[in-house]
This record gives sequence, structure tokens and C-alpha cells, in this order.
Amino acid sequence: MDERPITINSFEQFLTEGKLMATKCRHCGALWCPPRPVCNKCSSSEMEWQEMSGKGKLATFTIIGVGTALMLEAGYNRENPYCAGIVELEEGPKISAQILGVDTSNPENINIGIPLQKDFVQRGTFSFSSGLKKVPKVYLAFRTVEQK
Amino acid sequence: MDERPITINSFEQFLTEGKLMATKCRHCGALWCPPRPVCNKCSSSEMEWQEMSGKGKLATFTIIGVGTALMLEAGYNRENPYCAGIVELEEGPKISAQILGVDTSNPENINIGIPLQKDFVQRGTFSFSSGLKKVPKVYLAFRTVEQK
Amino acid sequence: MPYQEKRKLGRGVAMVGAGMSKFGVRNGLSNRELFVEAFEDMKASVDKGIDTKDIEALWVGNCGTEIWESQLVVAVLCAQWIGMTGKPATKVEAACASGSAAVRQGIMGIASGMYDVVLAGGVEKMTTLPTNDTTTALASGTDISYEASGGFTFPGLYAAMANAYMNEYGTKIEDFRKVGIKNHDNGALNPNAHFSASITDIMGKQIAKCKERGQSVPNWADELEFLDDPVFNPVIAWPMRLYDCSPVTDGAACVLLVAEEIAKDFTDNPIYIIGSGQACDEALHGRDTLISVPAAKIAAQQAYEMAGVGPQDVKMAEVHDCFTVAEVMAVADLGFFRPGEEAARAAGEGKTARDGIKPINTSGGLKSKGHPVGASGAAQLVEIFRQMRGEAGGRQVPNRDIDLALTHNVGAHGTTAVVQIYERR
Amino acid sequence: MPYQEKRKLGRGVAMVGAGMSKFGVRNGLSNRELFVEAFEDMKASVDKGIDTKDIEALWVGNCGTEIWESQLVVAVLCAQWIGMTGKPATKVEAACASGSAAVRQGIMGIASGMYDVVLAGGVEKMTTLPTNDTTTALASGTDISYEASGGFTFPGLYAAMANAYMNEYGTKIEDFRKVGIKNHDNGALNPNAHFSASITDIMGKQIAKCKERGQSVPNWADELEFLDDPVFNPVIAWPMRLYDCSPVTDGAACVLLVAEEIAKDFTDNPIYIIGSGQACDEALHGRDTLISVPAAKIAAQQAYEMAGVGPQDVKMAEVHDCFTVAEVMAVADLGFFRPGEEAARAAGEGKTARDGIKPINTSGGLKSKGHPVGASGAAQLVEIFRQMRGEAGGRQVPNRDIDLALTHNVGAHGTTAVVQIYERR
Ligand SMILES: [Zn+2]
Ligand SMILES: [Zn+2]
Repeated sequence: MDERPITINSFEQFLTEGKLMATKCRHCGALWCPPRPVCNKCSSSEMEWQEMSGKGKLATFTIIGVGTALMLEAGYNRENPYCAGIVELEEGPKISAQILGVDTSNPENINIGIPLQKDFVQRGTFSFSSGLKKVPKVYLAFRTVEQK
Repeated sequence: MDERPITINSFEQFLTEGKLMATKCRHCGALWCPPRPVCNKCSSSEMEWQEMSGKGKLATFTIIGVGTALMLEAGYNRENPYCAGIVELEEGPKISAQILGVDTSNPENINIGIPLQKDFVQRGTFSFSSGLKKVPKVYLAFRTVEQK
Repeated sequence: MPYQEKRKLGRGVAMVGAGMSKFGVRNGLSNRELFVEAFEDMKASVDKGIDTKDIEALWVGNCGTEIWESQLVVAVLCAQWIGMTGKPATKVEAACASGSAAVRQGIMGIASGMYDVVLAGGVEKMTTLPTNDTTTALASGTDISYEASGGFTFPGLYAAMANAYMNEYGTKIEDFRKVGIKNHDNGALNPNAHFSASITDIMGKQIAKCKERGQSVPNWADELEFLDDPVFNPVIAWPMRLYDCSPVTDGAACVLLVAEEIAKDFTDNPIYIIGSGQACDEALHGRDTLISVPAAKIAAQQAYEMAGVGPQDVKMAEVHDCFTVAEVMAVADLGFFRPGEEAARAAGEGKTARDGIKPINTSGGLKSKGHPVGASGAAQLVEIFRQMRGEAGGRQVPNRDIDLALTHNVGAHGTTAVVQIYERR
Repeated sequence: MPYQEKRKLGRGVAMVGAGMSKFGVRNGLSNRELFVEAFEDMKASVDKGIDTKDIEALWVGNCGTEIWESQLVVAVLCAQWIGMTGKPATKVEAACASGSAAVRQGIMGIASGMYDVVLAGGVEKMTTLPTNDTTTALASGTDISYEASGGFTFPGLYAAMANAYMNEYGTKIEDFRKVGIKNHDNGALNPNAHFSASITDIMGKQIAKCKERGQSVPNWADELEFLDDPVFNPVIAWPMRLYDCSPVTDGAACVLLVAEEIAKDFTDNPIYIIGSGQACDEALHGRDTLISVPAAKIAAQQAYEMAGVGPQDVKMAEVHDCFTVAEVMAVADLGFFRPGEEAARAAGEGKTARDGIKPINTSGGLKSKGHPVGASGAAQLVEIFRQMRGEAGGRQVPNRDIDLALTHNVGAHGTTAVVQIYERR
């Protein structure tokens, strides 16, 4: 069991290691992903890290042409829009992320409910703590999977 | 009498024309410099522009080595500090401005009460209204005058 | 929950004045100057007059002067500029619900016994930044670590809700667009609105522009066809297009609140605030539903309970239509219409028109009146004040005594909601 | 002024819990995470326990997450993170007085009858930016159009007041420096302080560093000689040097407020809030005086009147020493000492030491405990709570029953002030 502090910073550090982590309440068992330090169900702050499988399905989505600064820098624009979505993980929690592998020029053909698998996108750099050296910043994403 | 709207924008526009303007309450006669649209003495919003002579004296000051972004861009730093002061105008109101002509390396020799005269400093550009072309931005300053 | 029974005010609160600046792109005016404009308009609305020196405290709702003007302490600057130096002046931020949250602080200030006469309002200067920076500024209303990081913009989150709504209920994008058409029809009658223009007016202007430029003149059959034209109504965040979104607006609004027992000193026709609720919520992904705003339901329930009334008693309402889908969710969350087809079609069927069974956003709403984010909630009260007193001019709700009304103000994408209820006696 | 007679609460308010995060440079922690730390500390302080679900509303004082984290809605994020989703969560901004302004909203929330149990506090994450950007961020607390435009930084404005003070009264810079020495002595005993170190401790560390680096070892006769050394204590804004300024700090603090009649459900030893005042003021150049903070005088008068006590009744106080000169002005504005030499020398003469006649800033003050701007006001209440209950450990005021205490929190350079008075019965 990983003893990293239960912070957003740790969650981002896990992403750079290819791990999608939730926090699990030791008191009532509730799962929180994205992770948080206090259980919103039972108010306990006894939490531990738990890795998610990374499998889920699309709960809702949008196609964005006028994006955030981060996405503009990544080359997205009106002519090259991206998909942002909410993914329901197979373990239950929902999480926001960029959705890869969909045809953003035909949003009508993207279906809520399609299966997705975690993926990661590297953009820019950051350091986990001031003084530490900068590392590539990794963002969570999800990618469509071939349906059998 | 100038009919420009009583705004900070108009005040800045006057500065580019070399004028230090106050607003005068038509109801109670109170003078406001820097200008404001509502009289804080009598609550009237009947105000008119009135030009100040630009003569005054130093009410207090400081010498700043760690300056605002604007002053850093202008070349000021710990080795080349600047003087910011509050000037009491001969018409009564007090106003904040950079103080020129003082020896910033010997603050002990700068005396509260010394006579000052308005001056202007040009830094960067701005436009008075979106769509209008950019003009040099002029900041109010005061300069020491030779004491007879 | 033994400590959550009581939601009654120790003292009644009345609104005796209300005013707003012209909403729009207000070049050359800063936050405090916009607030002065609203304040002067408010003063003129107090039937028996108000001396500024009698106002004891000020709360100003505001989202982001820090971002748009690099300026903190906006409440203090507003206080200085309207002549309230020496009095307490506090900024209140609850994203796009900041304006109503400020009003709520004013209500508590009076109900607590600490003050008798207070001013509460909101202000936002938004047009200082280019579009891209404004998008990023508004995205700071989401959870930047957990929502914006995935690429979600603020319109994007509402678009995701719209998409989920249509997927769940099988409603059409046209249903949302009819909300916009209705609100522009109302805004055309509001001289303070950002767009004092109906969609038909806007179509006319676009045709004139095409003629002027010698371009081919579009031949739209009706408003819906115009709104379906990707050139004139481009996608912002699919399925939402430009005219599904409220504009980026500069503006201010404020109301004068006094203790119930002195209300008649200011006017013979005060409006009493009899219910007030507020709630916060999780990021969108953290909620059980994506097709409703749970915080608004909680806030509404609190307000209804405090007021002792229900949705059926409300004669008109100003609701938070930052995006067209938001009004569709609002009229269901407030209990006016059933979620799904009934709520989605209320605008198209005329039920929420000025002469409908439940007039919604007679001011033009955020969509047409404009959405200076920190001011919008306060501006809702301005419309309520005028409609309840029969002073709404050309957009006055016809043939109805508006003795009970409601405002519904949402912060960000539903992470806050404030609902308040007003009575004329 | 017929409507300004009453400043009495409709209902008594008690503080039954108080907590703070460790103050300092808190790498890797965001605002909401710092707030969780303060919240857990607060929970542990409630003698008979508190169930988070029983807390009805939250107010969070904060200056600039918008600037430091590009994040609005900090109050909502704090609510989510401590488990208060569904409750009203509102950010309150009054510059560096945001923390106490938030507490005031909580007081009104209870006194109004709307709530029985509320949480109020403050949080600031400041160490995300380099020094130059932090200077500019803090300058946004001034009037950017009319003060910062002339080159004034935030320390610069206090330096100008210090200069005017010395010019008026003939006092010396050493008088100010002794305030810093006293507050560091107190902070050395506070494990949550940013600098848990006296000036003597800091001198020792500097000497050790010089030895380590093989540099010549300074030979200061005493603390004043160290503070006069331009290498180790450089000028920030003349006449103020580094150790005249409070540090840039990350931190959070909060208090649990309840209606007086239920206070004993939470503890047998509640602290009652019996006076509260707040006022705003003009930019520095717009005031009649440059050597006092008029808003603090107004706020103090309101608080004293509401509490029915005077300066002589106050057994200890936490005052706003963002800069050493600020404490000198504060002890005069509050009526503890006469303005001029008496106020300036109070620290040097031991009058404001822990065992002096009027202990001031036993926590270490903003100077040594640290100054996370939006949290500082709330952290003052944490110290008051502990001292009044005899729980301040090594820094407990000796041999005195602290049954009446005061907090004094200034926003920006005196454009806001909040003064509050506390009683143990
Ligand atoms: Zn749990
Ligand atoms: Zn006047």
C-alpha cells in the first residue's frame, strides 16, 4: 500500500507512473476518484490509496473548439476540436478527462455509454515540489476500445 | 469646461495632455484629486472637472527596491531603487505618484515637506477604448523644485 | 440533524430600491464606475429617497476583478466611489451566484440585528481580455485540477449536461434554442439589456451586413433555421452554439435592503424577501445526476420552506440561463415543470413567455440581458422589484398580480445555487 | 443618523472550536488541502465533538486563489474537501482582513436565526509565484489605478506610513524593530508558526551558515545590530527592511461558531463573541492622517460599544502586524497606548510582552507566525481561543485570567479593518 500523502499532487505523481488512483475510505469503504482526503459519505479522514483498473464507459461528453489555454497550446482549435468527457469507471466513481479515439468532426456519431480505457497525455512540465527538478506533466485521458 | 465623462479613463487621457485634473463637487465645492464621480462629503454626483496647478509638497514617501511589474520593466531594482510618495497639492487634496529628482541612494536626506511640481513619465502604451489606436501611456509624477 | 431545523429569520427584510447599470461592452469603465451607475439607478428607485449616509454596510458580489483588472478589494473601491467610505464593505464570491450570495449576506446582516439599512449587489468587468483569455478565466470557475485539466471549459461542462439531457429524454436541440428565442424576445424590450434585440432583429442586422458587404444574402425560413446556420451560429461546445450561450458582459446591479419595520419610511410599496436558500455541490463528475442541478433543488427546498410556499404559488421567476440548457434544467429543479419533455418544451409551447402560465426571464435573462458574472444574481432582483411593482414598462407581465416571485442563480456549473422568494403584501 | 443606533445581535454567538494548519511554505498542498488540515485541527479542539453533518454553512476568507492558483470558487472546493457538499459555501474577500470578515458573516448567519452551527475561516496559498510576481499580486490590494500606478507596492505604503510616523513623533526605527523581536520571541513558542524561531535563533542559524560556507562570521552585539546589518536584513521599502515585514506564507485556519443557547452541547468552556466592528477607508492618499488607521478606530469603537467594554478591559489582543509599524499604530488605534512615543516603545519596554501589562500577539503575530493573507484573521481567533481557555502551552500568558480579549485585523493598508471582542464567562 502506497503511503504517499493524500493530495492532488500525489494523484498527479501517480499519473506520471501510469497509475489512476482513487482513495478508499477505511471507515465506510466509499471510493473517491479523483481522490480526496476526507470521505464525503461518513466524514472520516482515514483514507488509503487504491488503484483503479482504468476501464470505464462514457457518461457524457462535448466537442470543444474554443478550448482552455492548455488545449490551445496543444494545438486544438475550431478546425481541430477535441473531446472532453466524463467517464464512469467500472469501480463506480466518475472522472473528467480528454477522450481520445473518437471522431471529433462527427459528434453525432459518438455514443454515450461506449467503453473506454485509461490513457495518458504528456503536456509541458512541472515539479512536484519547489526545488525538485521539473518532469513532464502527464494528464489523464481515456481512449475508445475496440468493441467485440 | 471639459465635458469628458468623469472616469479614471478620462483622468488618464488628461495626463497624456499634460493636465492634472480634479473633480469639483457642484453642490458643496469639495475637490477630489485623484478624481471620482460621487462626492464623498455630500453624496452629490454633480461633479465637474477642474485642473490643478500641479504644485504641492511631499507628505510622505518611501524608496522601493522591490517594485511592481511596471517599475521592474522600467529598469528599477534593488541597485536602482525609485521613490514613491504622497503629494499634498496646494489646492488641498493628496495624491500618490513617483517622485523624481530625489537622491534615492540617500533616503535619510529626503525631507517630508519639500516643494514639488507635477511631471509626467511615459511607459508603454494603451488605448482609451477598445478599437481605438494605442497611445503612449503617461503616468503622473512629481519632481523636486529648486528652493530659493 | 438536531441543528438544522430552524431556517427562519429573526427579523423581516424588505427590498425598497433596486438599480442596474446598462449591461454590455462598456469600454472605458472600470468595476467601481459600473457600480456607481447601478447605485445611481437604485437611488432613483427609492420612492421616498435614501441618503447615502444612512446606508450602514455594503456587500458586493464579484467573481474575478483579480483576473480581469488585477485588482483585489473591489468592494472597498465601490464603497469609496459611491460615498460609503467608513462603512464595512465586503466582497462575496460564489462564482456566477456571487450577486445573490451578496444579497444573502445583506439579508443576514439585517436579520441579525446588526444593521437596519444595507446595500447589496454585484459587479463584473469582463471585456478587458481577448476571447481565449476569457475562456481560460471562466474555466477557473471549474475545478482546475480535476475538471479543466481534462480540457473542460465552462461552456463545455454545460454542453456535456445538454448532451446527457438529450440522451436521457430524447429531447431535441431545438427545444433549447427556443429558450434563447423567448429570452431574446424579452430582452428586446429591456433598454438595459446587452442585446436589446430579438433573434429576428439579429437576423435582420446580419442580412443588412451581408448586403452592405456585397455577400450573398442568407434566406432563413425562420429563427430556428438561422440558429441552425453554422456560419452565423457557430459551435462553441457541441451541441451548444453561440446563441445557446450568454454573452461576455460588463455590468453592475444593486438593491437596498432594510428591516421590515422601517420599510415604509422608504416606500409605500416594499418587496419582502421571505425565503432564501443556498447550497454547494461537487464537480460535475462527482454528482449522481448529470441532467439536473442538485444544489438548485436543495436551495429551492430551503427557500420554499422558509417562505411557506410552493412552486405553484410563484407568479414569475428569473432563472439562471447562462446557457439555454440551464433554463430547461432550472424550471424542473424549481418544480415548475416535470423534468424531460415538459421542461424542455415549456419555452417552445409559450408556457414561460411573458403571457404564459409561468413567465420566466422577462428581463431577457442572462442570455439576452447579458451575464456580467458577479452582477447577474443582483440584476435578477432588479427585474423582480420592477415586475412586482408594475414598473417593467413594455415587458411588464400582463393581466396578472405578481405578488409572489422567485430568483434562481447558479454558481459555475451548479457547484453553487441560491434561490430566493419575494412577496408583495 | 436614525438607522445606525442599533449594533446588537439578535442572538448570542459562541466559539466552541478553533484550528489551524501549520503555517509556512507548504509545497505540494493547494488551498483546499490546507483548509482540510485546519478543519481537522478544529475538530480535535471541540471538547464534546462535532459531526461534520451538523455544520450548516461555511464562509471562507481568501484574497487571491484567482491570482495564485488561477482558481475561483475556493469556498466550494474547501466545502467539498472537508465533507460539507450540499451546504452553502461562500468566499469572502476584504484583502488581508478576509479571515475576520468571513467570521463576521458566520456571526451574522447565526445571529440572524438562519443557522445554529457554522464554520468560518480563511485560507491562502501564496508560495506558488516567484517574489516579483508576489509583489505585483500583493499590489493588487492597493488601488491599482491611483496608487500602484505611482509605483507603490504594498510594503511601500506601510513604509510611507512608518516614515510619516517617525517624522511626526520623532520615534526611531529601532522602536519598530523591537516589535519584530518581541513577536519572534512569541512565535518561537508556537509550533504552527512559519518561523518558530526568535531573532536570536535566526542569528545563530545565519552564523552557522556562514561557518559552513567558510564566509567571515558576523559579530553582532545584539539583535538590533543584526537587524541593522544590510546584508542579512536588506531594505524592502525604506525605512522598512526584511524583518520588518511579515513573510509570504501558506496556511489556513477556521473556527466553529454556534448559537449561544447550544454552546454547552459542544464544550463546557465556550468563548463568546460579544463585539464586532468593521469599516472601510480611502486609499492612503485620501485620508486625513498618514500615521494611524482610521478604519481600525471606527471598527474598534463599534466593537467596544457592542460589547460594552473599553480598552482597559482587554486582557490580551492579537493585532495586525503585517509590518512592524502596523502593530505600533494598532496599539494606539485600539486605545491601549497613546499614539507617538508611548505606542512606539510599548514593545521595547516589555509592556506588550507575554508577561507585560497588555500582551500583544502571543501567537507570534503575522510577523513570526506568518501571514497567509486570507487566513490571518481567522488564525487570530485560534490564538484567542487557546489563550482564553488556558491551552496555549509554552506561550500561555502567565498569572492572568484572560476573560476578555480582542482581535484586530486590517485589510490591505487600512482600507478595511475588523475588530472583534471575546469573553469567557
Ligand atoms: Zn467513509
Ligand atoms: Zn459635495
